[in-house]
Amino acid sequence: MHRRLVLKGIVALGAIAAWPRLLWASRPDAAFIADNADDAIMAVFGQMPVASEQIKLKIPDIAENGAVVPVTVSTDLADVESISIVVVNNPTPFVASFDMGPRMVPIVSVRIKMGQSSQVLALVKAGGTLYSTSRDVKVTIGGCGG
Amino acid sequence: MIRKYAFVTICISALAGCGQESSDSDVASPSDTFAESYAAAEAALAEAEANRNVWSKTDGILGQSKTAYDEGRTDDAIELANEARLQAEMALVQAISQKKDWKANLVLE
Amino acid sequence: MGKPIKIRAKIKGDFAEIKALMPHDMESGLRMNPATNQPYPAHYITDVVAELNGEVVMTAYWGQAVSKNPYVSFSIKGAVAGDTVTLRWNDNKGDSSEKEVVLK
Amino acid sequence: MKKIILPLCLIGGLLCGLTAMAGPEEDRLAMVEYYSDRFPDVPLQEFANGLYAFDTIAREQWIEMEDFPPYEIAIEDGQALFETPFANGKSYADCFENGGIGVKQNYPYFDTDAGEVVTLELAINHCREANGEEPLLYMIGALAEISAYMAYTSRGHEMAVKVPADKPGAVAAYAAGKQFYYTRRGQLNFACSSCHIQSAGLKLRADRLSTTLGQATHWPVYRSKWGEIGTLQKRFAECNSQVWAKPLEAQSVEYRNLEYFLSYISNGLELNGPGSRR
Repeated sequence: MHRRLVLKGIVALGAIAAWPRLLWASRPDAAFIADNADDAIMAVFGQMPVASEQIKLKIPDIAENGAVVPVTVSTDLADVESISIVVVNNPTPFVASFDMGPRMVPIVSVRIKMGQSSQVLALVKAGGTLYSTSRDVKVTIGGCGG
Repeated sequence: MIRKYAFVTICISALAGCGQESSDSDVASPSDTFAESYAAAEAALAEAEANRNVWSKTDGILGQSKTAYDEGRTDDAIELANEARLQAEMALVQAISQKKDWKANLVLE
Repeated sequence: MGKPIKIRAKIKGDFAEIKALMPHDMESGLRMNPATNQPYPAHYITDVVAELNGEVVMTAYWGQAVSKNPYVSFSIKGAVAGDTVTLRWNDNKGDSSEKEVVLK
Repeated sequence: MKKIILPLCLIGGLLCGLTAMAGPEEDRLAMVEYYSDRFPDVPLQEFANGLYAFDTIAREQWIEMEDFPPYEIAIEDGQALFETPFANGKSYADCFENGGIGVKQNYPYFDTDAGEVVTLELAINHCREANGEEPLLYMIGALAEISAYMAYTSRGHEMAVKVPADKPGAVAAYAAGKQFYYTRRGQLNFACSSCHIQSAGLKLRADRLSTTLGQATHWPVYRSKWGEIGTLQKRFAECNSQVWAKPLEAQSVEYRNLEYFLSYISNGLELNGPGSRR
């Protein structure tokens, strides 16, 4: 156990040298408590996104159950640094952010909660610029669901 | 369709019965009336329970009746107890009538 | 110690696709407990770290709106058979879980 | 089918007189015919997938869920529970045919000695009690997980529930389950059949109603709405609540008979549990 920890420390040092960005990356807590999308985005990125057609946001138009909405974000943009998901009408809209190292293929899937119908944003930070695309998702009230 | 009508009629007669009960109670004190209404509701509920068909809101309404009484809202308490009794009686009517009438729902035979 | 992560890893040409399921309540802190009329306390995964052979390749930051028993899928370039992928999460109560798989 | 049965009845006289109602196999075939007519594009086995057999938007998300479904956690936990010996050194495997592996298709069955329907969940608790262990709660938790594991080992087997015609108790239990399915209950005055036969495939608010055929193949189920795995009888309780009827107790005689009827109707379909639903 101890040896493992030491080993990890060494590896981590290596990673710092190779990839300084991760050193300062930490959880953007302010974004997760912001109650509107713009504040959350500014809190993380310090800039508002520009629309891009090079981002693909795969999410159902009508969500089967707001508690579990499958989302996949992928992009053709180069030098991707992060992929984030924002549900505009959620009480705290900032859902998740993935810091992507250079070894990552720029695609992530995750299942998210949506409190109500909403615009959903996929944000991609690439080469220092923030890009986005959006989709409107309808969350229905379940009846039976057998 | 006819069956649905019959069901509604039964419900209405149950309602009528309920109205009668409250006019009887003009002479009794409110708390006696509550005790009677509550006991009647409990009895009706027990009978529905014995027939394995209770409506889902009834227990809650009876609970609300008890709370209202404890809080001194006796009129509300009586009204709620009567509502619970009415529901229990209708559930009983439903259970008994469906013991024969369920066959009407057989669409595939 | 949190419940173990379930990982499925598959090499697909020049990248490895990792899919993971993380048993966790992901309690938002907004859901009411009908018995007490108080919300259930928030309990959710705050960050997820993926490593390839001990090197961090992705760090994810999550809020309360990731679904219960979170599912995540991502892909790592140039990963080959024999490489080790490690996935670890931490939650807001200081709990964590870690799972390692060797690519085949 | 009726054409054949009728002359038989005339010949059989008394024997058929006892069962003036259609028998289980007739019921099942009538269901198959009814739903096949109603959903001509849906292959028979697809009915085991409930509303996803005909709701394409919901199906897409369901397939995505099934890619790495949350019930896998329950299967794994259930297997661990299943394989953990009791205090007396025996285990669940000792209680079941074939060590409990791949047997769910035979449940529920009618236990002639006890004179009652035995569901898989009841059998699991009987097993515990026979070995000096406390019974588990019936709708969720450890019992549902053990059931999920046993269901998983039974995938691909065809549902093979038996209602022996020479066992009046079994026939009566089936008939009682059938009667329950067609009995109006609750303040909304609905029978199971009101939704799932007459209105199958139609929308109830945002959901399409599943067909009776296939309703018993995929349990226990991880429902996103529940956020956990639950048994078929948990669903019965939920359906009853949805028509504003106070649910009966899980594993009550009524619910076991109902499960017996429903499971028989799914005979011939392959088991596909545990399942995930919205």
